[in-house]
Amino acid sequence: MSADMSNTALAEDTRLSSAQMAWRAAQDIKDGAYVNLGIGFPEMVARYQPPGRQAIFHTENGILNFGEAPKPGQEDWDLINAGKKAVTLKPGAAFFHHADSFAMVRGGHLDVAILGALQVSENGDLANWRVGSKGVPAVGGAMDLVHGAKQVFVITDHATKNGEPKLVETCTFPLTGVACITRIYTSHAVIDIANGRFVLREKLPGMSVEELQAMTGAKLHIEGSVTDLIVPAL
Amino acid sequence: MSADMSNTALAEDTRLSSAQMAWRAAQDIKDGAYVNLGIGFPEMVARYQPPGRQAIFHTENGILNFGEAPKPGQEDWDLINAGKKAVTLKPGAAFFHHADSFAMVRGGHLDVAILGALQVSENGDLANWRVGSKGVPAVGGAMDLVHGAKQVFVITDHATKNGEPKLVETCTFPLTGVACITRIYTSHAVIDIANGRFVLREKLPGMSVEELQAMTGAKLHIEGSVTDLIVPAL
Amino acid sequence: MDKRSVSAAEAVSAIDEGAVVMIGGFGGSGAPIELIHALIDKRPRNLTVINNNAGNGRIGIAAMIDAGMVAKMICSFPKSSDPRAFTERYLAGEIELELVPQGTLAERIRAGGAGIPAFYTPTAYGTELAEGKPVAEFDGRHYVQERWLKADFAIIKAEIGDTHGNLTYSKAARNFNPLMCMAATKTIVQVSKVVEAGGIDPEHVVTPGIFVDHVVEIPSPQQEEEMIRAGLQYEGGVYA
Amino acid sequence: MDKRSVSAAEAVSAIDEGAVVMIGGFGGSGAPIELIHALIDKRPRNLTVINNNAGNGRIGIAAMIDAGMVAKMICSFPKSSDPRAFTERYLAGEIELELVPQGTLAERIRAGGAGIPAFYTPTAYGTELAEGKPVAEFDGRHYVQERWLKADFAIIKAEIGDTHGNLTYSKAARNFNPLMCMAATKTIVQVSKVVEAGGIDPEHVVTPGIFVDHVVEIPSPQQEEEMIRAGLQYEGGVYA
Repeated sequence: MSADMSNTALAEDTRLSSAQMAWRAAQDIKDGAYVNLGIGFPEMVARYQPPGRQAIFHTENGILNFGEAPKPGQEDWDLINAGKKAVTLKPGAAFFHHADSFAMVRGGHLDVAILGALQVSENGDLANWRVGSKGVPAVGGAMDLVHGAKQVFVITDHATKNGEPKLVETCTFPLTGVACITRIYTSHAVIDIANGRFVLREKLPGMSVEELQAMTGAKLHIEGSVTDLIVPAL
Repeated sequence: MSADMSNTALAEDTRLSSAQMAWRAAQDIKDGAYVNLGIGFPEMVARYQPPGRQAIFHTENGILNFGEAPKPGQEDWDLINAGKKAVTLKPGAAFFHHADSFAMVRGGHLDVAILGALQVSENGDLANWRVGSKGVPAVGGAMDLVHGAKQVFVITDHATKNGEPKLVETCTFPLTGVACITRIYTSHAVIDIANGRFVLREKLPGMSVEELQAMTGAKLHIEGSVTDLIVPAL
Repeated sequence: MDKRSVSAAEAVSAIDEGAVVMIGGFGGSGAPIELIHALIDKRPRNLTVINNNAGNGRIGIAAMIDAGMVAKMICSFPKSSDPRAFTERYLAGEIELELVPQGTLAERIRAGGAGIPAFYTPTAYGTELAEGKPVAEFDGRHYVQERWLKADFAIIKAEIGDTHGNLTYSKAARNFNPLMCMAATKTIVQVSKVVEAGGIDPEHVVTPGIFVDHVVEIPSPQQEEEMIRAGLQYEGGVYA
Repeated sequence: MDKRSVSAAEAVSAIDEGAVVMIGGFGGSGAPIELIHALIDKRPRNLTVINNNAGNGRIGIAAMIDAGMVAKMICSFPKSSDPRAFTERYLAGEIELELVPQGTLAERIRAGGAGIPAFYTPTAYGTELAEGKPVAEFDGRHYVQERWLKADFAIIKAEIGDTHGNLTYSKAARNFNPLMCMAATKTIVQVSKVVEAGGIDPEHVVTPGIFVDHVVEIPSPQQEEEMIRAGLQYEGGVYA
């Protein structure tokens, strides 16, 4: 890849797919970790656990240790996840009611929650539930998860389809939570939030820090080395 | 019995036994009522349910629908009541943890709780957990019960062994709860608490209202008729 | 003691206009479809309905909304694969919405059942869903004060019930059902099977009978997800 | 995932001086005698112990007190058939007591586990046990604000445990145990039997494994009530 590509072209052509972002996030989940994956795109993380590691997945509607979707036609609609998709059970599963489920969340018993984002600010605020004040608002369990899990990560495109930054100084969309995000896996980088700053940890090898900064709505800080963000083809 | 006996003699000679007080209280418990009986003397109420009625008894340590004590030697020490005495189960029993147990109590799900008393005041304050500030204090579940059950009754001697009234204008012992008692079954009478007043409902036929008033530390009000308190020999 | 009702219609007969009604379920899982449809047949209006969602398709809660019975929804996620019933009335200003984060909704219902009038949670602090609510700091962190939720009635789906009202559930159909049983003045439960007292192991009871008033046996309950896939629509008495 | 410890001694090995320790049980029912005695053998001092009671006879928590390990008890009922261990030290001013109504104790522990820093309860309003606590009025009734209780460790007795830490209990030995599992940084459980993951029906799990860190199999646990009737006394390593 030539270094003189425009940022826009780079962002379109050289970026991680959703599966690749999920793969990268999955590498940071330890064996035996208790994990909640947000509805939709973060759910892909479960597929990419490294060999030898087995996280225990939690769903808000009252299951620990659920597994893959059943084959079509074999769905049990009393065995669903928070996205209302049919799932299966793994050995060692448990059922519980919603108050116990959110005791797990709010009480700090989950090791990791991984959510999608509309915007993340440099102090760790997350906006991911509502674009504006129109339409029907719906929040689900996101506001509980961001203040519950020991670590709350985001997986997101680095910028919107229109090129607007999603990593910003201050969120303009309604907040899901204040100062709750500690790590962001984007289509282009891995960024920690520490002391109210974005700290760049990994970036795609084909782009410069300056190119990444140009796509980002707040300053990217460097602490120590920035390593290459390398993921398999998926 | 002659009407010229002194009050003291009357109190000693003509009074309900503990079993008889428990019998009288049991007559007011409806079929299917959920009931918590305080440790000790109130536990006797369970024995005297009228034929055809079956209350469901609750114990703080997590059982609904327990029954009599097992035969000696057949105790299961994981099957005990709040007084740590061995009990048995009836069909339709359930086990639950302490938070659910006190959700039943505090959430107003019990129909009746029946407790002992050191003192009850005319506005329904109860003192039953501590005599003074000496010794080791212990409260158990009494403070929860008095603010939880739909109706909280007391069974008590009308006066102390020394003749001091237990039904008083204001409790002098530390309170268990404020304005929580609605009915008192004593050794001599049945008294309701309504609008901050003791209202006499039943009294032993052999004594006058004046004699009962002389044993009582606050004014006994009459609303409508006072009926005879008649119980079987037990 | 026998808490059995002879029919869904009898079980819901006391639910009248203006009632606050908790309805169990998370989407279609644990949704008491037969009790809801019996309530539609009776058609009390001006109800406040508490559920995680706000109906899907043209059955269950969505059909209640279609029938004009619901004045207010208290829920966390009023979206679904087919959210038209709620969306149209909400956007037309014909139905009120109280949006509550899911864990706060669960805890408010539990608090209602447990006699806890208010509690503090970190959830929603600093967001528009906490606007107007008291906040407090404990150990250096900020929390929002939330109030209990209670209802006049809860309509619930369980799996096995005994004549005392003890209940078990099927898998994740448990969800809000055990909490709602606790938080309503009258709790009405449909179960796939009623057994005599003693028919459920006391160790396996999920909802103790003290939280239940009426149990009605609906041997093969309908499943919302399958009904939606089949395109069913309930209009009171009949499926269109 | 395998949460098994090889022995009670290993399971409690991280509990050090000054720790706050929740101990399950209601009297002898659900009391983790073997874990308590393993802790006495290790003998960390200056502990804060949370339990409904404050020991009975000369075993279990009473033996911890006898061994001078307990600086403070948080409990609802520090009396028993033989309360000498606690009573003597309390009256001598050698042990601190925080007396908490039983339901408030249970709810404070649950709140600790559920991330609720404070809640309101009617219990103890107007009594000396509410002195110094904030009060508030909701819907015309007065309530006391109570704070959560958390611990560094919980030592728990259950019946069956699997390698993931899922637990069932025996009858009323459940009591405070499931709540304390939730409220401690590290939860250590003795069970009569350990099974592989999948060995407990997911419908019958009372404590999900997420609340449990270590499980140790004690096949025939001692029962406090029977030990007291037998006049046993534990002095660390041996029964006197």
